[in-house]
Amino acid sequence: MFSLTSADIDAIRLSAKVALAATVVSLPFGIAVAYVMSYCSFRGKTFVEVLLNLPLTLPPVVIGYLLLLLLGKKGWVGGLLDAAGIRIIFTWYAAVIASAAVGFPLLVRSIRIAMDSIDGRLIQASRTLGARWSDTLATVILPLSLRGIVAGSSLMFGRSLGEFGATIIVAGNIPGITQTIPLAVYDYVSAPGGEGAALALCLVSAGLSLLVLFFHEYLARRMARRD
Amino acid sequence: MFSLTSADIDAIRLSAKVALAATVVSLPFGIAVAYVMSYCSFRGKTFVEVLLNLPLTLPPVVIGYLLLLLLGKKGWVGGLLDAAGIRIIFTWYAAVIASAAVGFPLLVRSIRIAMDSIDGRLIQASRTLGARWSDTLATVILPLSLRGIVAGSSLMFGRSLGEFGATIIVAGNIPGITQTIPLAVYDYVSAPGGEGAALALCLVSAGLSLLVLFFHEYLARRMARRD
Amino acid sequence: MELRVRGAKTFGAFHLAADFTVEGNRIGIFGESGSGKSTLVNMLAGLERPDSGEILLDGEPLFAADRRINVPPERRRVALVFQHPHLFPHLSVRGNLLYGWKRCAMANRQVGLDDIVDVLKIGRLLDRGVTNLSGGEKQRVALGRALLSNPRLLLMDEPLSALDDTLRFQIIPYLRGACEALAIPYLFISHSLVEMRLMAERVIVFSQGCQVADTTPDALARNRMGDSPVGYINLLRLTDPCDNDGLISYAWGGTRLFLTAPPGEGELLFELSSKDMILCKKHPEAISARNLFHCTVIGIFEAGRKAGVELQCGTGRLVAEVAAEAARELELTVGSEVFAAVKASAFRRLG
Amino acid sequence: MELRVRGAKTFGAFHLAADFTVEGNRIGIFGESGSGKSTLVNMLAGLERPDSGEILLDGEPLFAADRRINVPPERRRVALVFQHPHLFPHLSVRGNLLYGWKRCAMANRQVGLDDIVDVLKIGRLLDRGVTNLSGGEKQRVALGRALLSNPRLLLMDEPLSALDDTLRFQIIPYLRGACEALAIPYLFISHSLVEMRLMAERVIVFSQGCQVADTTPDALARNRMGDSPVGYINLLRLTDPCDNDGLISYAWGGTRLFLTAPPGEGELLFELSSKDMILCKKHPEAISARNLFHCTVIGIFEAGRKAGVELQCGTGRLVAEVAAEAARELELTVGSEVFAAVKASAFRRLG
Amino acid sequence: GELNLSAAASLKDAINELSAVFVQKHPEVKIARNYGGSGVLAKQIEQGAPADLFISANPEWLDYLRERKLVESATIGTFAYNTLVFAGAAKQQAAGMNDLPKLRKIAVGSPRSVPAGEYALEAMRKAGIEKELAGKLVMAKDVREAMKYAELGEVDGAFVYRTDALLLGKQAKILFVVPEGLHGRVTYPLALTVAGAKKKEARGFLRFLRSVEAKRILVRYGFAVK
Ligand SMILES: Nc1ncnc2c1ncn2[C@@H]1O[C@H](COP(=O)(O)OP(=O)(O)OP(=O)(O)O)[C@@H](O)[C@H]1O
Ligand SMILES: Nc1ncnc2c1ncn2[C@@H]1O[C@H](COP(=O)(O)OP(=O)(O)OP(=O)(O)O)[C@@H](O)[C@H]1O
Ligand code: MOO
Ligand SMILES: [Mg+2]
Ligand SMILES: [Mg+2]
Repeated sequence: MFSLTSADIDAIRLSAKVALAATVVSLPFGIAVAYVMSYCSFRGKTFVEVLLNLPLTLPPVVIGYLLLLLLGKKGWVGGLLDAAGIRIIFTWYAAVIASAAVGFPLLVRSIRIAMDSIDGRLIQASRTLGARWSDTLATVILPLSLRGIVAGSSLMFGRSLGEFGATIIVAGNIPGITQTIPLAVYDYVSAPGGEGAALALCLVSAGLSLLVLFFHEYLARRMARRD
Repeated sequence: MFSLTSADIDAIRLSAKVALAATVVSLPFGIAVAYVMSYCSFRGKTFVEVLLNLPLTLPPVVIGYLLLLLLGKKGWVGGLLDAAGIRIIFTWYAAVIASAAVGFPLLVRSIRIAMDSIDGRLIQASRTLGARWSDTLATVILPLSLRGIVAGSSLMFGRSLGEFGATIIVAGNIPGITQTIPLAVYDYVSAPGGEGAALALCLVSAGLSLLVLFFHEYLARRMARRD
Repeated sequence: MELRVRGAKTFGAFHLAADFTVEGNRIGIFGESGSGKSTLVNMLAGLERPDSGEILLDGEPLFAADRRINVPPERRRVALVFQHPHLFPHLSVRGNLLYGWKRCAMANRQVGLDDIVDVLKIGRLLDRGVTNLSGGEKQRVALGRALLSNPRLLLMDEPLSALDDTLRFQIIPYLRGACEALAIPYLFISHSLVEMRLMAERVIVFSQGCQVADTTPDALARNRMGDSPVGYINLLRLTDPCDNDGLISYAWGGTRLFLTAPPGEGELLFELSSKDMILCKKHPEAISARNLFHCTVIGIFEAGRKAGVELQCGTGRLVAEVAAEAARELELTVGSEVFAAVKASAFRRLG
Repeated sequence: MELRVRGAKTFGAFHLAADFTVEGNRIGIFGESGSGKSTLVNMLAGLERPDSGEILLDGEPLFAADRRINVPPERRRVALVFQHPHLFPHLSVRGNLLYGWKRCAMANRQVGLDDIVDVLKIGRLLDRGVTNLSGGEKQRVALGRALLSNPRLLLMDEPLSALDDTLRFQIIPYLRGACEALAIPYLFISHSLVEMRLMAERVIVFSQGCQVADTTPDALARNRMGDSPVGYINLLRLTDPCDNDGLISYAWGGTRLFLTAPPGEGELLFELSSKDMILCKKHPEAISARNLFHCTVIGIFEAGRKAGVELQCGTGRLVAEVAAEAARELELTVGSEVFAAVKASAFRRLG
Repeated sequence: GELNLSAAASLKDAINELSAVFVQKHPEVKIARNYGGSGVLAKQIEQGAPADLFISANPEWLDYLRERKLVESATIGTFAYNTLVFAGAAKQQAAGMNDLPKLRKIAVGSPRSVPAGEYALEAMRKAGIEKELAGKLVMAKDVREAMKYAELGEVDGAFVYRTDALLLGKQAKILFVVPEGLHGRVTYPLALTVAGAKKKEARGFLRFLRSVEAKRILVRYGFAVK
């Protein structure tokens, strides 16, 4: 019904790669941050809280600009990397970073909701049975917040698949290199008569997130408490 | 330090209004959908699941176009409303609908994580004490998923404050009428020398979400299990 | 109350097959761990759907597989006290207690908050949350919550196991009394034979998913000593309490009984197990038992290794049990005169 | 083991002030609901931080407010069986059981899975998840999990209240034996005086946050005899059963007792309530009670309206209870000789 | 009465001033302005969004509406012209199209969605350097973004409109004007919509836009008017 051009296929491959990379890279940080926010109390927690929510509240365009300023040649990080010969802007790494920035609050929030609902007695039980906090984290807290981790990851993956505003600014819209599905779709719908191709790409995108969803359900079912 | 023009103040007022309205309007639906997805099993559940996640996965631009097609004069819904003399496109209602569409998956997911972690025995207890399912929903399930509801609402509020891609398409970018903070910020950053004003608006936006966050924390603390 | 249960339920390797009819208001369910007791009460409360069969409460079907009837839990008016308290964490103790009460039709509200609070000794907890209550405090609140819902049938799944003896035996008479006064029949699950004897008039014994006996708590107690004879609970209606040098004396059968139980109003119902009576051929001159009746044997029946002895004491009648060997030795026959010794503490007040 | 606890903790209106030192390996904690028992064990396990004071286990400080020592729970090697099982829902029964075992240094692993599984009768559950276990099954797994962690001190907070009597009294000797064999000292919280007497050699009694007594389980039982509807429970270890004309006779205290209970292997544990004994000054010549001991009074204690009478019967000792009035009337004093009559059916086998 | 404008985003500043001047003369008129990409605007109009006057950044989208009979053919005209230039850091050595292959990165508007990008690509094709530049192009969402890249030094230069380049800060300047012959003329067409043609105010505003006064303002913003 719809035919995909090779550029489209590049976009699909890239989108999947970016979304996956953003999710995988963010996961450990997301878990760590959620753990700290759920179980530790420290000065300036509110400030961290605000910082964590900022990427959600700011328009993606702004995030894009901020990342551009940060990662650009003259930026703090970009300057250092530039000195080391590494360029981020206009590469697919930039798309990963943009997606990660935009999706991070979603990931952390999901994991926190799950962690907050773990029965504290179970944690205490594992401690009295000789588990250190890191051990308890790995063998009790993480398995019991798996639902939230999986849900958060799939939110993040989905959001990454749809991320447009920040990506187009830091990664550019370079076909075959940084043009993800949303950017390609934007291009299509901006020209008269591109609707069909745009729809095809959207369907693929929905299919990808469906895949992740099934994987999610599968995991949820596997870890469902046994009889 | 920064001075806000009257158009900026309009944008701020409008953004707050839109984000609040989107959150408030979506909340009952979000709760209902989360409840159904958590506690009922029916044919086609997977399909609904996919549908629910779609707005997350699709680029906001696409959502904007789809809403435009739906709510436009020739669209299903828009046609009906047009016959009734109601226009949605280019009004702040359109901005509310766009924000609601984009934030809905976040809301539902947060509430679901919370609902899934309610001890089934409590629900059973309330049933045996004479509560019908609607009563149980109101007096047990909702209070116990309040954390998730509040978290979801603040995610949704934050996302609404930052929503750009879908809003600009269905609501247009009309200063004083549909120009929300992200649209104004976009206008500023795309013109040279507008960075200061853009930054000011972003700070206001962050401030708004901070307010919601404090409200959230306050609620969370108030409903924290008492001694 | 008449309860008819015919239902099967399979969980993996575990198979429950209940098929019994009980009448009465104080039913006990007894059985080893994992025998299906909790599963049974869940089915009665409507929380677990039987695979097949039917459940009738006073003739009204709560569940009937063939007629596709499955009354939802909230319309059964069957309250359940779980093995664990399962209190609502977002409500205060008061909120928990009143949860069922508020949902109970005005006409059925026979028991109120104040009555319950006193008996369960939870007055000072009322405005607290439930999360940090001690184990026993939680269980008492759960009990109060179920009672305040004024149910038609109360199911209790080991409700007292978290309580200390003093509290337990303070609560039991009330629990039983309240249920009797309000005509709330109950099903009581317990591992404790003492509790069972105090709470139940009839016991269904479960083992591996099947009821293996339908008996009395007393018989069950003897059964568990490996003995089969049927016990007998003497019911005595005592009147006119007088304080009598530390003991209370009551009028009964033309004589006076001495009890340790505190006095009460009007006619009081006590039970005396046939186990708690010792028979002597001659008057034992100095005996610690505070009650010594001179009785006439009016009947003897065999019950396994034991003999049941029906006695006429004044105008009252009592049944005692003795070892068969003792019956021979004492040459008990109809018409023999014997002395029956009963300790002041052997009488148990009902209600 | 020597345990020194001096610690205070305040929760709103509740104030715990513990200050005691116990030596011994089998310590009981007894107290009414809400008296602070669970709070105490939480402090010992390191789950609740005392507001002040110190906790020393065998001289080693686990907590010392002034020295800012607060050993984290996992390094205390103090295992805790909670009032509720709190099993890990994501692990199988086996996974739960082995959780602590895997975290225990090789050198300390003295007890293994197989030993535990047999005794707790949970072999067929090993590969199941824990969510749908019955109440008793869960509690047994929790007990096994704690034992398998091979702790230096085992805290048990009403661990047996979800178990039926048979299982309970089967588990008790093992639990005690295992702890003794492995030299695991324990602190045992229970509401049951019988459990306490079987498990503890010394009891700390709590009331409203303070220890009010440091006593033996036996003394405690006597103390509370007056309030308890079941009286003081004498525990008898009987041996050498012989069938004896319908009854079973057992050897005890240099004499033989006649019981209706069927014979069993080895030494058997029975309970006899002080309420089931009747004392006579003179030999009642023909009496239905199958056991008549000639005893010497070796002690009398008051218990409310009743008197407890300690008797020496051959080499055995028993406690009977009589109305205070009866004690006077029978002129019971230390050294008096009395006859104690006990029915064959009054003995109850434990386990 | 009320007047609804839908105009390409790059015209924002000029139109803001134009409408301010018009409203001064006709205080009874209120003008609501909606700026966006031409495609978005066209689709909004197609779906019944209130618009009386449509100013597009390229003829395609106006044609799109004309085909659908949503604009009054008689009112179609040209609003203004623009000029494609190449802007970059002041120190950059690029004086013509043939110097471009020496540069490392060049920003253009995404050709499918940004008319300026399309013109730029056409110019590169005609100049015969399309292949050489293939890996060096960064496709920006719009002209302003391309300019921003140049300003920040992320790219060596960008194809932008003269009107945009005039707003550049000190970091960048116009390096050269792309020769007219290399691409079609950059035209902003305009038309009244069917609804707008019926409005007196709309016809009045259209007349004003064609006035000398309006053209003077447009020239000040860097547009060409003939
Ligand atoms: N949903 C379930 N899935 C699988 N097995 C179950 C389920 N519910 C109960 N069982 C099993 O059925 C058996 C009976 O359980 P039930 O809870 O009725 O026992 P119980 O008599 O109440 O025992 P206890 O005295 O220990 O509470 C147990 O072996 C239990 O593990
Ligand atoms: N975190 C807390 N906050 C407030 N009150 C508490 C907290 N923990 C315990 N309490 C109160 O302290 C008292 C002692 O509680 P604890 O759990 O130690 O009692 P317990 O002796 O174990 O009782 P039970 O036999 O009923 O389990 C109770 O009244 C309880 O409500
Ligand atoms: O809301 Mo966005 O800027 O289209 O990702
Ligand atoms: Mg059970
Ligand atoms: Mg406790």
